[in-house]
Amino acid sequence: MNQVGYTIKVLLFASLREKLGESELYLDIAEGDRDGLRITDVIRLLAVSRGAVWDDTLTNSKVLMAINHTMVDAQHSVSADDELAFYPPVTGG
Amino acid sequence: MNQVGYTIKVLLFASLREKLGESELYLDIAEGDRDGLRITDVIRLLAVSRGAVWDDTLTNSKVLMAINHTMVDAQHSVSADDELAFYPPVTGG
Amino acid sequence: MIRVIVQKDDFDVGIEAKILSQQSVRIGGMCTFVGLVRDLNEDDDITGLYLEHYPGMTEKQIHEIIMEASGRWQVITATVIHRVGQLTPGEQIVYVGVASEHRADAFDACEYIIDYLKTRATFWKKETTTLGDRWLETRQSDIDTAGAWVKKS
Amino acid sequence: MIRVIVQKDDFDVGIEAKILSQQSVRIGGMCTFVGLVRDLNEDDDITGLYLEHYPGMTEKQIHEIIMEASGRWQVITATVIHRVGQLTPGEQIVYVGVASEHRADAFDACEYIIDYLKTRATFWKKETTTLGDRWLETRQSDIDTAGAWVKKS
Repeated sequence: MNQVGYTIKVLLFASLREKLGESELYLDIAEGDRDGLRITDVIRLLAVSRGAVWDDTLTNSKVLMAINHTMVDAQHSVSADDELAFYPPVTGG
Repeated sequence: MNQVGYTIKVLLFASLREKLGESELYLDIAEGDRDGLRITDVIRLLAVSRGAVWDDTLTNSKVLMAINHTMVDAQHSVSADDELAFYPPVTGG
Repeated sequence: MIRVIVQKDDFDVGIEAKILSQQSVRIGGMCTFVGLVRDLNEDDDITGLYLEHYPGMTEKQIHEIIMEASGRWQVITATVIHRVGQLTPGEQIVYVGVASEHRADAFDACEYIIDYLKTRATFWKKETTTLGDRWLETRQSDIDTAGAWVKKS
Repeated sequence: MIRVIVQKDDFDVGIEAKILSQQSVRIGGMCTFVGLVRDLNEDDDITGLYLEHYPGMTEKQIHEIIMEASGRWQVITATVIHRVGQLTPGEQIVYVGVASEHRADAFDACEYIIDYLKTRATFWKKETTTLGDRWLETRQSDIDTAGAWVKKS
């Protein structure tokens, strides 16, 4: 049976948010893309729907990633209802 | 000519003050004692006028000394109008 | 007790010190650090500083940093407050307060927390200067400072 | 600006932080330490602490300690307040605040000042305990801590 609804929440922060013009979006993952889905795949899907600038920006080696508030690398797997965040190096304190 | 008035101000702090029962006193130095006067001599003079407990207490190796707000050792010379303080190791902060 | 707060409003270090110190009669010392907006950063005239964070993740990271510090030193209470939004030069940005039985633990834990907060917690600063806005880059000196704690361990 | 105050009255760390931070727009960080009367010292129940000092000499010594710290680290402003007289558990005893451009200087100078203040400034503490009064002895750990700064130099 099909899993009904397979959505990833994507967040963008700081300079990435400004460059890509979005802060929060929900990406529906088609059934054929769900198996073994990784962050690199999500970036590719974002580029397909929104333009190559997303791929160019998010594959920069300085971009950091978190899934459900835990830092991960681009090879990390992504599941339904995950919150995936992209952000530049931090500068707080 | 005689120097008229040759007085040392002596201060005692904390446990020394309590043990010797005085916090501040003025010691007149006789003319014959003025030359080359050192703190050790002042302690001897205090013991003569006030009792041997002064010598016993102030020659303890833990007792610290200051002349005019600067720490010195017992061999330091003492001049008229000097403020000589005896005190135990410090425990502030 | 651990308190982690991310807020737009300013904080009162007097009130925070009272909250920190009144948790336990065992507390012998409190070390606090307050970071302020300077106006001499990299020689441009800073007119303001905008701070953004990742709600939820930032607080979790600060908790983790405090727990790490508590594992290395004796920490009775700790508070971190970090402001977000628009700030002007001279304003307070961040408060780190640690209370312990002994002062060396309070100093080390407090410095550890601010050092790691600067390199690991998801905050981003944008400077408004007379030359225009710019997102700040992580300072290499901050990365080196935080890394030095690993060598000390 | 250097402020050295010995007083019977309590102090307000909120007011002190404002005085420290408002001296210069170059200030990027403030590190403060507050020492409190504990009630677990050496296992007796402390009912109070009486503090005595040597007026004139004490203030001069604290000035010297701050000047030494200012020679080793970048110190923009520094405040030391030390209370004397009768105190009860939980009360504040001492405040050390240092403001600098960079946080590492503020931390190091603040810790240096409190470490040396404990071993060099003419203050004496008498504890009132349930077993009677006693003048405290200098802690060897405090002497060792202050001595460690010589090795670091």
